[in-house]
Amino acid sequence: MFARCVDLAPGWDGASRFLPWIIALMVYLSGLALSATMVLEQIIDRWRAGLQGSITVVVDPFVGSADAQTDARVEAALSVILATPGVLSATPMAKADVAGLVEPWLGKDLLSMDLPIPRLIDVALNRNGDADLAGLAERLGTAVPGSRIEDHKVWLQKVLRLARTSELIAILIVVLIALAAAATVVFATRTGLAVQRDVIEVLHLIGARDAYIARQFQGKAVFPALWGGTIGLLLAGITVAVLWLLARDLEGSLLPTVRLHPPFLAGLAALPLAGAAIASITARVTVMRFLARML
Amino acid sequence: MFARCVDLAPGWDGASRFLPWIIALMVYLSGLALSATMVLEQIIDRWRAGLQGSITVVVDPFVGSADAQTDARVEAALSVILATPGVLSATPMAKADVAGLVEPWLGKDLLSMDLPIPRLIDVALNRNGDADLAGLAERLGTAVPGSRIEDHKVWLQKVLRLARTSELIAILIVVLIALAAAATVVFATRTGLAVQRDVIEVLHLIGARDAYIARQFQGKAVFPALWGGTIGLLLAGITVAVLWLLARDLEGSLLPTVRLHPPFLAGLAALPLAGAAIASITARVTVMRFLARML
Amino acid sequence: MAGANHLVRFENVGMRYGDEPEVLRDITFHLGPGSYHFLTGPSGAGKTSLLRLMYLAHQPSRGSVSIFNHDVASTPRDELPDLRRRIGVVFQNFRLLDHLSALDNVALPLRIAGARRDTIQEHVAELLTWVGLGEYLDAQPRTLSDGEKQRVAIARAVISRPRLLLADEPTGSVDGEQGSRILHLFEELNKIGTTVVLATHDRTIIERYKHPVLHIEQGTLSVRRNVAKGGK
Amino acid sequence: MAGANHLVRFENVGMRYGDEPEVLRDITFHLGPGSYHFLTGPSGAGKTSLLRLMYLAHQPSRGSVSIFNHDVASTPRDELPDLRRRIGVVFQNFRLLDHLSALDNVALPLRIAGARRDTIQEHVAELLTWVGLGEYLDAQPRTLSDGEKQRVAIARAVISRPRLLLADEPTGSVDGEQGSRILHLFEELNKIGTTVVLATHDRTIIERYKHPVLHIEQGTLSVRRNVAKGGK
Ligand SMILES: Nc1ncnc2c1ncn2[C@@H]1O[C@H](COP(=O)(O)OP(=O)(O)OP(=O)(O)O)[C@@H](O)[C@H]1O
Ligand SMILES: Nc1ncnc2c1ncn2[C@@H]1O[C@H](COP(=O)(O)OP(=O)(O)OP(=O)(O)O)[C@@H](O)[C@H]1O
Ligand SMILES: [Mg+2]
Ligand SMILES: [Mg+2]
Repeated sequence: MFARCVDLAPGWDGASRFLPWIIALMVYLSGLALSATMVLEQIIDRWRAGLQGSITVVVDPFVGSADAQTDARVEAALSVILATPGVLSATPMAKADVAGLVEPWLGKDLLSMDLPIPRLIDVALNRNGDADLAGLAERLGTAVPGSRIEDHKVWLQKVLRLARTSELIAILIVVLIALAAAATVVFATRTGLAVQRDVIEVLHLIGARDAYIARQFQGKAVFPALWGGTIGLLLAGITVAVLWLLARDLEGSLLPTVRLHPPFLAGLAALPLAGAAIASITARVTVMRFLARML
Repeated sequence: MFARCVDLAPGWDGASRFLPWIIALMVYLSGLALSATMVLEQIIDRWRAGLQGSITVVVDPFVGSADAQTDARVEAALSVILATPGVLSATPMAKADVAGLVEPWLGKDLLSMDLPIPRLIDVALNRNGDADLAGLAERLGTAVPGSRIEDHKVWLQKVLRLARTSELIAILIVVLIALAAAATVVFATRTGLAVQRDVIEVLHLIGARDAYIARQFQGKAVFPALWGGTIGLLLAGITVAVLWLLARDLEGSLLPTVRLHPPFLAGLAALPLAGAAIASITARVTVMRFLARML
Repeated sequence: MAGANHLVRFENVGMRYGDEPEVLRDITFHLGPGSYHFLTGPSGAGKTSLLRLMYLAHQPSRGSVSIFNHDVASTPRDELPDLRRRIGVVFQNFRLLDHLSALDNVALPLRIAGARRDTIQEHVAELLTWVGLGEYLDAQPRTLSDGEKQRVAIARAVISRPRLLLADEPTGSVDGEQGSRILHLFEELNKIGTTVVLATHDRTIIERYKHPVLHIEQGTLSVRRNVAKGGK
Repeated sequence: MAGANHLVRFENVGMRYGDEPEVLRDITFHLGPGSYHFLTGPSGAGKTSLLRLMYLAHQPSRGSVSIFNHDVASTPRDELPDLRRRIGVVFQNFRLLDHLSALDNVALPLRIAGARRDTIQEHVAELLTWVGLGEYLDAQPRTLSDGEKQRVAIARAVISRPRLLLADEPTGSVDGEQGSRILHLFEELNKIGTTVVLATHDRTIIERYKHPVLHIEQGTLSVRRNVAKGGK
């Protein structure tokens, strides 16, 4: 009957049995939020690639207008484009090149007739993909009527911005949840200890040293935090997997194949450890502070 | 010294002082998730409006081909389009109308030369905006080379689908958080009561009726749940407001002016009430169950 | 089964905690109204357990217990609180409610029975003053000495003038003079009709007051007339 | 200040709880090694409070307390545990750890002092058997009767052969025979050098053993030689 090893601190049962569940919940929510951030990050990366490089601005010739007039309008468009932040350079394409592009549609015969064909301007953008295309489109519309940006890139950029905002929000939420989780673990640990003040005091009066008592309670706090955290992480993993399958089913082309980057995995794995560390430190601080009030 | 009203149940101090904070946290997270769902819903609504109505399919004439050949290709495109789910009708535009559209670009002189001008097909979509445009584009590409859908609507639809998936995920998360919140409130309330079993038992032995005892503890559970919930809601409101301002700053045009619909507001306001109700019911059930085990 | 009008009647009662062996076996006795008994027996014999059966905190594992002519097993659950309100209990470990002041602790039985606030106030303060705690009306139990706690517990047990008073070692923590006052109070209550059962280890008490003794040993009960054997 | 080699020395000690008026005032006394004193006084006089000062649970509000020739106020905090390990305390309300078995409760002081497991095992079981709890080694405190709890508390206080034994009403919940055994144990410990202070209300104990009495009343302490006044 004496074989088992005796810990002096009570287990986390009764009032404090729910510490691991609280930690599980917090790790779960943090895991979800962290995953969301990671997915957003990768989507944004992929979309951004689509915006890198260049866009094309089209300047339509007016019917019956002279080449010179159109040239002037291309110049006007160029100055507007070059004044736009995020634009690296803008090169009007040679008429011959444009003709080559239009040929499949209009046919050689027509082209040779010296038709007024549209002028194209190749605009190189910086790598961030953050050039203000919407503003550019607007300014072009007023300054050079009959010019326009090739359409879908403007859209893509708007979407990208929204995704970026979402990512920012997701990161903020991760931070908020992390703070809330830390606060909850602190609360739950202290709550668990509140019931055990008498145990602490008796151990103290019997002659146990402060560090010894604190160690007992720390040990008892780490384990439930660890398994609570692990359960939370597993549940988060399952949830993310399910959501991901669902999302993939609904829409294949826009979502990139998400890769599990090692730093992200490390971050996730750290969640239960962080929970355990917070619980342990809280237990130590709480016990030590309580003891410090005694002789 | 006897003036104050005496409640028989202990206040939620000490071990259970943290019930309101847990509830605050849960209401906070639920509030965030609910708000996210609402914003997504409204964004989707707005984008969907852009997809309603019609799209235009362009069938380019091949150079030098006869009108009859082009007509055949238009017919082929029509059959592909009409076989697509979500398409209500497809009407080829009369050549004269197309000419009218192209006129500003090519000029009357050219048009009168009987050039092979592109044919346009007006496709009416159902109101949901869920027609499979990406699939259509693909099938058109193989069945009728040289035909295409006007570009940005396809994009818009992809984005819309992603937003829908996000909304689904957000709703799932709301449900998960709500469940977790309910579980936590139940846990926290039971934890609070665990410490007070002796009080319950003494009241019982002194001759208090079960319902009377339960009422005392219910009353004590409702109040902290209510104020915890209100604090959580306020914090959620502040967070959402800040995030919203941030998002608006970054990107004006894609986000609709979000309206606070009354049902949404009612849902938010119900969160603290739900927390209080759960706490109250849990307190009652816990006390009653504990009492039922006694003679 | 036999004659009516017993305040307490045990017939072949057995009692156990959980799955453990029986703590009490074949207990048969009855207490008439207005009687006064001591309850003795070595530590761990089952005195507290017997009292638990009497104040309806525990169900017998066999046999029948009747209190105030109500068979406990067959009384509907919602009638038990009424029986309990007619029983005053001094618990061995006091069982005061830590979050209530001494005054509110003592007022508890009156409040639960729905007494008027002003009568409560007056009676409670008076009784606490009588047991020597006039200065501690507003004290929290945790700031009281053990003897003071015990006196609060006694006041709570007698405040509602119970018909049956069960006291488990009620003078274990108080000094001799206070103990005498308390025992005197019990005598007075007994004279006006309260049935008293008082569990104690204190031989001087048993010898001073010549009440019959219920003695528990090895789980069985014997009733002894308490003839003076050299008491003071 | 005066002569060395006092186990306990109080000089003009005052004590209060929080901001309340002083419970003890101007307490001056000293206990030599191997002495045995009773501590008496009416309920609420401050017996437990005085013992709290001795077992280093509370700081005096004024005056100086020395234990084992260490002035408590000037002893570094990390040397106090060593002093405490040489003091055995029977708390008035037992203060057993509810999550540990009777055996583990008693083993606590040995374990904290780092004793070897097999010695612990043997000693503890032997002592518990001696106080009549051989069958309850693995029982949780909440399943014990009050008298049984008190005996566990006593076993815990004496297991490590303390130089100073402070017992607060150690026989309040046990029956006469057990009480005698316990008092006999204390006498034996005292004979081999343990200094004993025993707070009690029980006049028969004080009259049976002729040890000097520390009497507290109205917050002040007087030492009385306990001359036989008619004890058995
Ligand atoms: N924690 C506390 N806070 C405030 N006052 C206290 C506290 N503990 C005790 N007291 C007060 O101090 C006084 C002395 O208490 P103490 O427990 O020392 O008495 P005692 O002599 O041991 O009495 P008893 O014989 O009833 O055990 C009492 O009046 C009590 O109300
Ligand atoms: N809750 C419980 N669970 C299991 N066993 C219990 C419980 N309470 C008491 N016992 C056991 O029942 C027996 C009788 O206990 P009880 O408290 O009735 O004794 P008692 O006569 O009141 O003793 P004392 O004089 O020490 O108060 C004891 O051996 C005790 O260990
Ligand atoms: Mg008992
Ligand atoms: Mg005391």
